[in-house]
Amino acid sequence: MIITFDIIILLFVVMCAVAAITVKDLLSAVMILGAYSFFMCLMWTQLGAVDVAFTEASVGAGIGTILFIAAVMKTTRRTRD
Amino acid sequence: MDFIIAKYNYWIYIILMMIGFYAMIAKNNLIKKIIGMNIFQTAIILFFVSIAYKKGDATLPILTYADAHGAHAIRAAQYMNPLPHVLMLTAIVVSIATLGVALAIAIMMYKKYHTLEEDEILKAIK
Amino acid sequence: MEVTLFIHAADDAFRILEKAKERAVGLLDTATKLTSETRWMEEKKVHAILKGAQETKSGFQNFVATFLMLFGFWALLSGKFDAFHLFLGVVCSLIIAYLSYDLLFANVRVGDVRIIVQRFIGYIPWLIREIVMSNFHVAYLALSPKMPIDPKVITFRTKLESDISWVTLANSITLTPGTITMDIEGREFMVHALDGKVADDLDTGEMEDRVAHIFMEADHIYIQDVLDVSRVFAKLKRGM
Amino acid sequence: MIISSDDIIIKTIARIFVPFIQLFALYVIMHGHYSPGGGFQGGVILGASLVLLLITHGYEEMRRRVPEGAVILLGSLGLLIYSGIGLTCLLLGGNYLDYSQLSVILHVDPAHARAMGILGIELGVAFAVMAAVCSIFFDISTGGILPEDEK
Amino acid sequence: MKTVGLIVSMIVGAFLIYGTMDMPDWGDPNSPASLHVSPRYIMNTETETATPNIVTAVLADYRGYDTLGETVVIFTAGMACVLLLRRRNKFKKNRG
Amino acid sequence: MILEQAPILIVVIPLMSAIVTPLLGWWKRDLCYPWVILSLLFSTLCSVIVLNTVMHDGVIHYYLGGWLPPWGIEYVVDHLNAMMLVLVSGSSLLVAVYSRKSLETELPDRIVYFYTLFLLQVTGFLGIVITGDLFNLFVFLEIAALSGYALIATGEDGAPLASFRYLILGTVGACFYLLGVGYLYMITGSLNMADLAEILPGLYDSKVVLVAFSFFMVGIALKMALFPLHMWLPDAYTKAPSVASALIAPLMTKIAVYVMIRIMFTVFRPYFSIELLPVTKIMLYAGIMAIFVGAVMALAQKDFKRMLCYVVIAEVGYMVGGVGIANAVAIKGAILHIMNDVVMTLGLFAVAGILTYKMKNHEIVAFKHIFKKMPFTMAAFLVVALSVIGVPPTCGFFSKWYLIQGSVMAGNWTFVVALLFSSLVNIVLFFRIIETGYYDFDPAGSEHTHEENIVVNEAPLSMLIPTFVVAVAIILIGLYNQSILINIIQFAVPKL
Repeated sequence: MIITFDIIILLFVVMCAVAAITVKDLLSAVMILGAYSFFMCLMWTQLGAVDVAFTEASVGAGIGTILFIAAVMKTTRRTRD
Repeated sequence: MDFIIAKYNYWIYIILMMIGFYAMIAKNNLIKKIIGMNIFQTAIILFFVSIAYKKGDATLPILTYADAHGAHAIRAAQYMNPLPHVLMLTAIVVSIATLGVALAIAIMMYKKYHTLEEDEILKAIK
Repeated sequence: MEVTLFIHAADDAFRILEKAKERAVGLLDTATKLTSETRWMEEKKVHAILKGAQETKSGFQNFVATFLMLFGFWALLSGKFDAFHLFLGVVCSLIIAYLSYDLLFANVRVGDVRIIVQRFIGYIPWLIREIVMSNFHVAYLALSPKMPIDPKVITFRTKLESDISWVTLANSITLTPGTITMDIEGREFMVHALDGKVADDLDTGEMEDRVAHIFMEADHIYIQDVLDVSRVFAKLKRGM
Repeated sequence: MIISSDDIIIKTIARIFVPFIQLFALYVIMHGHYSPGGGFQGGVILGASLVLLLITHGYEEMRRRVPEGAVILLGSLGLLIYSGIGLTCLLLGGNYLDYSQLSVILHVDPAHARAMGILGIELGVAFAVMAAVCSIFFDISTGGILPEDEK
Repeated sequence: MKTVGLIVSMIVGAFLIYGTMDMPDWGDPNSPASLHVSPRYIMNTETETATPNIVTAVLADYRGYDTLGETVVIFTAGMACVLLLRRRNKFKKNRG
Repeated sequence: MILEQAPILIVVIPLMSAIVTPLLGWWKRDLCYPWVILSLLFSTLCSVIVLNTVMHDGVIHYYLGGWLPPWGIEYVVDHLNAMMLVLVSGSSLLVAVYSRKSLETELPDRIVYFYTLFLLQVTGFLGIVITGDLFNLFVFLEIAALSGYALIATGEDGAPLASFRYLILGTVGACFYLLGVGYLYMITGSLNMADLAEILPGLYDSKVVLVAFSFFMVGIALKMALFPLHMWLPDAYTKAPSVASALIAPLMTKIAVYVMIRIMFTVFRPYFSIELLPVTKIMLYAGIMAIFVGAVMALAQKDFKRMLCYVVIAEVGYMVGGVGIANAVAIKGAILHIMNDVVMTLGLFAVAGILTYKMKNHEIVAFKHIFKKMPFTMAAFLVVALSVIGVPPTCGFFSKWYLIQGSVMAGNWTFVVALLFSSLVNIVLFFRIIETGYYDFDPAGSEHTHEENIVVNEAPLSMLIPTFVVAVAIILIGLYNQSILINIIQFAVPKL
């Protein structure tokens, strides 16, 4: 039961990672990266690293995404790859 | 099969690391490179957290009330390994700091050359 | 037999009520005419009360209220009641209250908070009932083979006064299935509704009245009306 | 470029939630001993609350509350708290960051002196991290130049 | 660049997978990592630092110097952003 | 007390003064410069004290937080460490003295933050050098790297892109290093270098240890710009502001070499890194390639600073190749060359900074009549150049001598050829500058410039003095190299 949960989360993580680097719109890529961080944080809670998960939730999914969005808004959303 | 089941966390971390590494090297867009960097660092953190995990009756590395007040002896197998967690807290901070500096440099370049594509910037410099 | 009697009685009652209503309306009209000056004064007073809630209220009162609220929140979070942690809680709440005393109670009078919370709790069951009802309606719309949806955007002007009541109304509208608040500009609400029925439900203004009731905005006007009427009656009696 | 939002709903909700977010951040800092969390996470949440205020109410409001100079000052102050505690331990005769030496000042046993030392440095970390997060966000979202300075 | 990236990341991945073979099993409570240094943290945290959260105790006390370094890292990042981007007129008085 | 606490004070003084610098600059901007010098002076003093103690009493252990090693973080200062500490703090002190005028022309509005990051950079370097804990090393590596990226990105046109590439590759390097730490931790459960050295010999046949070692090596090779991984270096150091390149170029690569030596010979036993694996062979060939490529590329450059960058790459090849030969004499030469190279590269980039300051340009073509205009600067430059070429009284000769001696003893003639080739190329390189600057060689020159028109236009004293100190240091190290070898380096060479 727990193992299947793990595997599902890990699959989501990999999917998000692939999507984040292939999507051709930077804002979407950045949002997907936020989702990636969030799934990662779920994964770490599952592995018992609550402190790390808490930090990742506030840093990776929070501040990191905000910084990315600020940067994308400040620059441009378009990209060729 | 046993080989895969026993270590699937490590496999996934290797896949993630490869994705991030590929994006860092092969992508042309600066923000994409930074995204790859982030994925790469997160994958390493996943690796460390996987080291810390203990199967069995291990719980979070926070002492329960009974243990903290010496009700019974503490066994090491009872709690997760706290050291990798500590290291990874530091690594997360390092990753966010690197992210900040990288974005700042990217914005600097955008202000000057009005593009985020590496080859176009190279053309503009020459 | 009894039924006809009952219907007749009801008819009579209605007629009497109708007459009474006409009388009352007439009286009120006269009263309004008579006291138009007083009325204007009273309106100004009401406005002053509402504005006072926003501006002239003392910062210190706000500070204390924010502090108490935050300290309650701290106690809820912490769950440790030894002297050291309570002291920490007091210090932290003081700092935050000092930093943001003008944020939490920007538009609400501090003394009203208790009543507002009470009424808000009373509002929730009604909201839930409303949500469930419109859930069924939307489910019907979605499941019926013809899909009889008729999306439209309706705009209406609200009578609510403060931003917090606007937000409550907007969020209540959004929470109810079938309707979504798209924008608030000035006092114009732009709402997207799924079909005519939900739009009509919205137009009755019941939700708005209830929200106004929570934040005690209607109250002032209501009280003023009663006062007016009683004064008018007094004058009329003296005149008769 | 993130400008202040015109949406009344977001503004109001942010206004109401910011004090609670800040209190929660302080709670996380103070209770790092007993529950997950600590200076770093609390500092990030504190910084995030200020960032929330910034993106809903605009730079002017933000600068009125926390001027940019004060942000840098806070960052330095936080790190000074941290390294200052370390230096105090050193002056009291121990090694750098040996909090058990603080028991001389605090009049508690060494173990609790260490707990107090941990609390102190977490406060320092929180200040520094809050300041850094705010400062980085200021700079990245404006690109270093405020609209009114451009004129 | 794309093929180079693909090849390099494949090589690194293959090398890491090669390293995975000798790793202790995932979640093994008797792996070397959980037997050498960390048990002392788990057993002695309460008596030595009076802090039930072991991660906090290790972070701020046993390896407190790392945390100082970590804080300096983020301070460095803040200063770097200020150095690279900020061109604001500091002496203009804030309104309000 | 100062004596006992000196190891930590070396790092903490620049750290704390870096924290105070923005506050100080907020109050009065002119105070920053003396403040930086003062703190670096203290730091240098402490490191000299530490070196002295190490030379008399042997290795120093300092337990941070009072925790014993495998549990807490430990500072270990042995002879190699202590030498590096004095080098790093001393040369950064010189750069700090040198920095004032150059900064005022290049970055007039950002002096305060520049000095903050300058001090943080020095803190990072010192922290890397002094620590005895693998993860602590990573943290300080990141401090040094982040401040380095920022300092480089403030340079001229194109600097941000160079810095961004450096950031990407540097992060890859640091992450590989972190992965190596993770693998070692997983198999041993420890992070302390001495503790690891105790545990690891039993595990040398494990694949995990092999992977960890290779990731360490690749990560550090990225940081030190070893030949196939050197792409980021020339752009970054050419386009950085002259103060930043004078600080980073001499120190970053050498510190990476130091970390490499530390990992190869302290964390792992020489038995593992030399006999069990073909690492030293790979290193030797990478070093030889680096020397050839660096020399040839340096010949092709028209820009003075860029040429120096390729010289730096070639010099990295010297040290890595010296370690790769893996006998005592060659490693002695490599360690001596770390010392010499810090001083020489500092001298070269200091001269480059002065020329940039005066000429507003660092193309070689612009350096006409430079010997007449700046006689003292060019005198110092001559000394440094002679040392880079390897002329006897200067220090560059001796390290090359030991390297050649070592490779002859090992029977490796390719490395000898590479060293000699590089010396030859260096002669050509520096002669080209002397030719441009001294002889009035003007092929189109119908208009002969009158020598009276050329006025002596010497660099300001605050820049000249550090350059002269470097020149004197080069000669002194050359003259006293025997005593340095006997008193310090001899103990630093691992027992093979």
